[in-house]
Amino acid sequence: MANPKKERKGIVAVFRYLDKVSDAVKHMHRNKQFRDHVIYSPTSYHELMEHGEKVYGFSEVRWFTLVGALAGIATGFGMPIGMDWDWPIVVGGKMGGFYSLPAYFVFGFELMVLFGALATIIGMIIMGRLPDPRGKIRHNAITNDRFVVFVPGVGVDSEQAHLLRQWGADEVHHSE
Amino acid sequence: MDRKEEQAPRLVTEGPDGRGESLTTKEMRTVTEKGGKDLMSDEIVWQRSISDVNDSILLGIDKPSKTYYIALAFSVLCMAIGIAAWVYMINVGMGVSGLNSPVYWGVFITNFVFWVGIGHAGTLISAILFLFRAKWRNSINRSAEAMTVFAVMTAGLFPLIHVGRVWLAAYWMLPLPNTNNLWVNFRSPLIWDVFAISTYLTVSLLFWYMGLVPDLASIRDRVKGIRRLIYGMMSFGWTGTVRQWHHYEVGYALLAALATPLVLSVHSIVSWDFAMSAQPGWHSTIFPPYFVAGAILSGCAMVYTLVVPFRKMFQLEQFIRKEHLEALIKLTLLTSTIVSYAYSIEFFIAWYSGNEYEWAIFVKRASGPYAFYFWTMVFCNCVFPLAFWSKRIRNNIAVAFVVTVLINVGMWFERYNIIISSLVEDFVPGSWGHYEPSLVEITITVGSFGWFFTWMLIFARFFPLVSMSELKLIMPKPLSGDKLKSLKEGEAHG
Amino acid sequence: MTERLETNVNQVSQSSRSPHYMAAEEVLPEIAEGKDSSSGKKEGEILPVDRRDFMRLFSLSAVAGAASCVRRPAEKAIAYVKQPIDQVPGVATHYASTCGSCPAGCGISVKTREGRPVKLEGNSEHPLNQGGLCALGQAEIQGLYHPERLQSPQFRDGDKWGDVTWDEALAKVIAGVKNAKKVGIFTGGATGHRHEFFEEVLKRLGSSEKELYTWEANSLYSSVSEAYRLSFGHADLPRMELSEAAFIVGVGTDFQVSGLSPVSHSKGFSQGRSVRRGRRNKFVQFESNLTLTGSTADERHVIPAGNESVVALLLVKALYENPASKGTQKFRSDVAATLQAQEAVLLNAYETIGVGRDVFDGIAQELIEKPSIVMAGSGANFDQNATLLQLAAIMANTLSGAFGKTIFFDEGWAKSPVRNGDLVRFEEAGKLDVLFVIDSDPLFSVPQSWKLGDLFSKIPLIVSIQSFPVETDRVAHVVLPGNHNLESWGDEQSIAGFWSMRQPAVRPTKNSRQAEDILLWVLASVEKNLPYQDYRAYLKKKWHAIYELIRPSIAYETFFKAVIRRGFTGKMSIRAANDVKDVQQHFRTLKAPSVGKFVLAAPLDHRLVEGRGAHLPILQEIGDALTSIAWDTWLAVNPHTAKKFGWQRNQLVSVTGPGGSVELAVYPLPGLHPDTVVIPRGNGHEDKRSTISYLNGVNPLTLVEKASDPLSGQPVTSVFPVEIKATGKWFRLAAMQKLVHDMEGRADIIKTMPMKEVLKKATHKRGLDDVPDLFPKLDEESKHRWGMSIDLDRCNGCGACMAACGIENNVPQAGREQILLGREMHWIRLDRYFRGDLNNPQVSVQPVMCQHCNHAPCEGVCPVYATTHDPEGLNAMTYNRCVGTRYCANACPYKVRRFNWWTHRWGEMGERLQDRNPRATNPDVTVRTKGVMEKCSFCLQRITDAKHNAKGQNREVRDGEVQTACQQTCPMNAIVFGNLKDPTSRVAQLRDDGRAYLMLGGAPEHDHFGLKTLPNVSYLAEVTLEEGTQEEHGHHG
Amino acid sequence: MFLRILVLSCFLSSSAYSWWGYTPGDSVDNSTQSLFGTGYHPKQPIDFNHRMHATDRKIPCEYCHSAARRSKTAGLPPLNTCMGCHKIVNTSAEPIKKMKEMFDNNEPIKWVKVHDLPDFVRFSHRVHVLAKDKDGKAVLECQSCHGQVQGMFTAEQWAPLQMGWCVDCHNNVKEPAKEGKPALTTAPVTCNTCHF
Repeated sequence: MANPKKERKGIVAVFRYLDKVSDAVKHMHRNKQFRDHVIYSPTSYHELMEHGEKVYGFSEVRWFTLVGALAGIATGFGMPIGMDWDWPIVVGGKMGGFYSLPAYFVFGFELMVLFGALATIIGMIIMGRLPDPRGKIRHNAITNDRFVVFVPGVGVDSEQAHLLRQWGADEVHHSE
Repeated sequence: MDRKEEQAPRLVTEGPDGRGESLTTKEMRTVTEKGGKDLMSDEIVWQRSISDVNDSILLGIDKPSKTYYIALAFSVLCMAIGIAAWVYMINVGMGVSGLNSPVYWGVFITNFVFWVGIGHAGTLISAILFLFRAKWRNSINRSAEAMTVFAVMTAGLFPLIHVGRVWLAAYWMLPLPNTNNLWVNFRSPLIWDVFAISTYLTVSLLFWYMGLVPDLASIRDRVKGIRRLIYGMMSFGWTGTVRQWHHYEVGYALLAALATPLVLSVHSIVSWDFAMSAQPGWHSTIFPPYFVAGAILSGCAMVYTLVVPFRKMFQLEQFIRKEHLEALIKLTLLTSTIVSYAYSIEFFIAWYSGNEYEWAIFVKRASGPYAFYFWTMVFCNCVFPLAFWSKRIRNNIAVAFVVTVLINVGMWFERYNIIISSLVEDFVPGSWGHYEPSLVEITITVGSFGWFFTWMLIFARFFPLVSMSELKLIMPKPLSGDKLKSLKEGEAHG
Repeated sequence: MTERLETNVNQVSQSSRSPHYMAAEEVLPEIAEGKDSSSGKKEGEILPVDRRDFMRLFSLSAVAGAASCVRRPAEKAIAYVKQPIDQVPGVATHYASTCGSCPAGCGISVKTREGRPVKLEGNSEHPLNQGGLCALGQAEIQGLYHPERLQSPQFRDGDKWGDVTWDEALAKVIAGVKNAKKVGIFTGGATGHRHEFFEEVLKRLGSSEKELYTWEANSLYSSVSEAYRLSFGHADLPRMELSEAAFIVGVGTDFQVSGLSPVSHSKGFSQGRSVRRGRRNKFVQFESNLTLTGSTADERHVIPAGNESVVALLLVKALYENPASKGTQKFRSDVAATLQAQEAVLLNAYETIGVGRDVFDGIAQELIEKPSIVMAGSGANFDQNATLLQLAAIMANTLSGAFGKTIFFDEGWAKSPVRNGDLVRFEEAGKLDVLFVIDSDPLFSVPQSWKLGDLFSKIPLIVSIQSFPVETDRVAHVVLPGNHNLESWGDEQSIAGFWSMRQPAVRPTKNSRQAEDILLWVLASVEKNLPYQDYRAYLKKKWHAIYELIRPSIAYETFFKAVIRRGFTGKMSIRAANDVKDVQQHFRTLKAPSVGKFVLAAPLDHRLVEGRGAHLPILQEIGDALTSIAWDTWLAVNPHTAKKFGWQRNQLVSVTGPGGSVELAVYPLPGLHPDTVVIPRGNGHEDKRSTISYLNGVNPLTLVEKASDPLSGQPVTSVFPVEIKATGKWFRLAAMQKLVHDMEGRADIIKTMPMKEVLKKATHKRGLDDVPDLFPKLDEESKHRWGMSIDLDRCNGCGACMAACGIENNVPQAGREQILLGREMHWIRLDRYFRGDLNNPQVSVQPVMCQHCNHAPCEGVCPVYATTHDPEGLNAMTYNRCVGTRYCANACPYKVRRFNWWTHRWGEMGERLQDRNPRATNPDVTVRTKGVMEKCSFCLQRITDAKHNAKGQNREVRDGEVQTACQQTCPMNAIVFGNLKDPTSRVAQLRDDGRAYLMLGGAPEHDHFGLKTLPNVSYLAEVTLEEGTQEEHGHHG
Repeated sequence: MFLRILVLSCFLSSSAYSWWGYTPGDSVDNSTQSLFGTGYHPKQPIDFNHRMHATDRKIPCEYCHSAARRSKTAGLPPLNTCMGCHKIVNTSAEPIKKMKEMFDNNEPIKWVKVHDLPDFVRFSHRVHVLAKDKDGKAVLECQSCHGQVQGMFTAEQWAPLQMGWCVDCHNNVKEPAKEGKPALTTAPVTCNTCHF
């Protein structure tokens, strides 16, 4: 696992082609010389996502969503029922609470979605290690059209760099 | 162009294959098939590669056209007049509207329902079509989502404009602790609305913003100085690691899954505002699906209406392609037929129920003093869209644009028709009345369009109108020459 | 009534112990002493301690932006310096008095809070009106606080008016009087000591008592009393006991709303309509226009205008020819001679009026068989034959034997408020030097063709003393602000021997004085040592005679105070009966009905009368029940006629009569004779000083040429030919109700029931509240469930309930412009529906207020709990919680909720000045600001008050203890309110009545329950008398 | 990070607190009132010493506020009530001289209202004074709502007089549960008890 905080020096390999970088990623995964390397991509290509699945496994964001949604359901039903219990008021010939449960499904549902969505975002931020102001390598083209592999702790003349060039990196240079 | 070159330094100046290389249709199909992806339209011939995406799409951000400023100035003017009218109404009283007894709801609620409905297409396109893997939505989902957010913002204003004492509404309509020990009435459809609309707005906003994060990072990487800092903060320091993408993808899919039922729920709840009161013409179980279908119809039409000029204004023709627009038109046609069915079944239910009050309302809708609105609605929503069965018209952007505008008009009148004609002549003949919107109401309505377009234009000025990271996914993958060759060979052999 | 009239002193002294009616002088000695009101008025003595007149949410709206720092201004609490002994701040004090809006003289109870009148109610113990009060009476409170009452005496100089002091004004008047040889007084009708006092003043001023001229625009007083003078020798009015009559025939009458004594006649009529007690009168009406009275008729015959006397004669003929008819031989031969003389007129009459001979014979038979009465005449037929119509009615009543059964002329007869022929006498009188015009507006209410203005202009000094500026002021030289009725002393003798006392309930609110006191002041300059200082002293002296008459066992002082406290006393006068005289000769003047294309009937408006109520916004606003038009004047025409000539509603036409022409808008009204057109009187004022009535509608009197009824001398104001031309212009009449002619097949809004079924079905098989319901009943724990029952068989649409409700609940008047937009604010509205033939429809008027549904559709939809249900069945509206989503109003199927589109500020109403003086508001009801929903609360303040009273006395609330404002005032007793949980209460019994139904409640007998809103307001179906069933069920009393 | 969370939570809780305390139109302008309405102690035209009258001289509350038992309002004593004693008692004191002068001029005292409910609240002293429990004992003392006025100098607002405060009490006035029946609230808490 990469920990950019610890190690921000290393080499950067820039790839232009998706097939090359996905091959390289596969190679790196098998090669024990590559540890803590980080792969950057302009978008979520399937090929790289397969790799991500392998490395990061099951995304915990789902748990955040579940917990948020359940909390939303609890709040959605609990709030109106609690307030009915606090001060029961008759409207339209009906007391609140039990008789009005169908109406409270609206709140259960809405707050499930709301809390679930908020929790998902929080989950994504936490699990994606965002915000990540110090860990980023300054390669503006990542967000444009280039794939980048960052290997910490090695130089441009290292074997890793050599391998990366061999796997199709257009360019390999120091990260700073 | 020089400036852009400066701002977008390229790490790799040139590669073995020059950029902009295009693939033939056949090649494209092969590529997509091999990649396990599918395109809805097989007609698309991409003239651009992913390397062009950022440059082309962010052109508007770098250098908006003159048309843009004229449009913005006009929108702001409309908005200002609308706000002035609202302030006047708050000061003087609701009497300046045309509302009266028995027509207690009028243009404001019409606008509310209209704008909420507009929002629906955005969520449908971005969430439901995402889950259905309809990849064509990637080119228009950003504008549709932005439309959703701003439409819901606009819609959210109208209940406030509508209430008699807006200065208290915000205070008492929220379930907050207070010295009165009294809460809100959770059994009121209006409180459901408060929850539905605020949830919808929040979730749409989150969904929209989540999609924006990688694109904001793209802009950050193109600009300098304070803008870079701002965009950097707004993008949460997105770097594009596979780890981020991994969780992002899961989160995005979950959000889409959460937003999907909202498409159905929000307008159902809005329809309950009507269906839950015992008013003839309102009190009908068909209302939720009917409203949802209507919302999607108006939303799709509005997306089309918006995307066509924006596409032109920001020169996005290469990315928001005819094929995408045609897909949108097909969706419009589908929902139009659903709406037509709803109209007719509504009449059938009214007749079949044997309820004299209900049936009287429907007869009056079609033949009474408000028949004009009814027939406008029928022609705009049911008859004109029938033209879309013709592929030529579907692909004729000008004609299709006119029809979508008409659908918007028709959908506005649908709500007007539902609200007004049911209220004007309901149960007790002694209480019947009439309604005409006042100048203030019309001004505020115009102002709401100004408000909406102001937001839309401001958004287009600072944010990409097309989801760049998602667009890249549906464009030809950046494959090396070797790979392409092998793919071509593979096809030849296969 | 006889028992009720015997108000002996025991009762008076008993009631003196009851705290209800208080003598004003005990509380406010200043009134008793007749002190000058313009000085020494100290705030602390009359200002309330806890005045809560405004919701101070004003401040909220003003600083809406900075909502977080909204604070109320600190309030001051002002204590009395010397608290009157029985005045408790926060508790209302009631004063018994007498209404002065018309000469009928109904007893009123003035509710005052902290010294200011806030509401008038009919005095429930008063035998005349028995608690009822008409809209005009209810509106008196607005007249009291009217901002346009004169603030000081004025001199006129050409068209300019200049304020002067009282001293200057009186000096001028005294100077004029001193030099005058002939002083006259021109005044309105009155039955008490007023005219006697004026005569005495005139005599003492050196003039003659003949120079008193009385004038009442309601000519019925003159024509009836003249007819009775001709027949019996006394110029009095008969006392009609309608409660005793099982069969009533009306010939162009409008006795329920604009007759001799509308409220007492309505009360009597409604008592005779008690279906529950098995007695329901039958009412047959002949009329050319559609009156509210006619709308309650069981059988209505439409006749051409001006034929009322012919109809009456035909009735006389039918009666005469019936062998069972009564009358002395001489009388019968006189009748025969009269009929003989009029044979030419009667020959083709059946065809002319369109009613067959058999109808008359049938009516005659019933008139003879049953206790019956023939009532005749109203404003719609004040023509040359007006007195002849009454003469014929007397004949009919004699032939049917009504005298002594339903009509009383020798035992407690009614007093005429006017002297007949005074107008003609005034015209013929020689030159007057000084004329006092007191509480009368002859320049407006006498047709302009009489050119009274010219007559007046010859008089060197005209002093006008009016409680409100009138048109006549424009010829006056000195205008003096007179006291309002509620600030005055006075009395009325509506029934001979029966006296009703008027006392001031408040000191003059403006710089005004009582007319009688002004005259005394003037007199003091001529004559030293006047026997009385003021009018009160005069009355006290005069009342000695009444004291002598009654001979109570108490001292006079005690008696006088007791009368003031109770409001009335007396002993019915009895005199020897006279035989009916031969009146045949008078019929020589019978004029054949006018012939013309259209004949105009100009009836008195039931709210504004001839115009005396036109300056009161609440009267303008409640509108006419049949057309629902407020504020405007309309030309009512038969819908078929309108169609024939291509006139549409709101189309402006010019109407040209012999005296002039007016332009006004058409309203097609079913039930009119095709050749009769109707313009109601009351509007058309041109006095700018009254912004409410200024240029509001038109006055039909401008169309009439100068003519008078030769017998009574009253001017002809109705029935004359007119020409109508469309102008091509349009004018939107401010009608509150769409022109809905029928119910469009809706069966559960208005229900009718044939008499046969009513008698068969005493109670429901299934109670109204026995509606299948999944939810448990919620109100089991509470002691009360408030409910109301409204009898549609009784309601005639007079609008008194609307006026009472508006005054009680601080309901604002929205003004004509807002009514055009559909924004009237009435908490109770009158829905009017026609059924059947447009030429002669059945009319239903349905009062609709909040139905207080147990399953209220409005409550559930409010997001902020601003409207909720209370365990006593009330639908509670919390104004301060309301944010104004208006969802409740949409959800309400009855559409009874009203929204405050504006802050209806005091003094603002469209372009007109509105009387909403904060002092005139009911301090127990919150005043609503803009953005707030409001609706009928079942007079919750009264319920709360009664409950608190009961709690203080450790008892339960009694049935009838809580009366809503509408119920209290209803002259027709159509509304009953009470506790539905008490099975013995009247309202609970009426809810079980066979006629009871719930509005929009479906047909429970067919297991169809409509909206299932379960209202606490139930209606009693209208009763229809079907052919063949009348005989069995007509009368059981 | 901790600091940030602290600042944020402080901000949130303070805004929640003021939101809770604020009800539109609930507090009086230019007052010494706290956020929750208590402690309002305006300057009065005459420094009336409640402690001296009620505690030292043992004058019962209802001697002066005599309408409390009969009316919605408790009523302020008219000047002639004051003068009943002060014609003789302590006539030389400054406030009493002032009062005498006002009495002679027929001029009322304009007290500043201390217990000032908004105008849309219809409170009745009568029912509260008359409220009795099962044994016929009065449920409420004047002090229950007005505080220990007999210990005050000029009157000061003791209770918040906000709706929640009213409702709390009304909800707690209960008949004990009987067999098969739940405890009954005897003081009404429906909206139209106070608002109409």
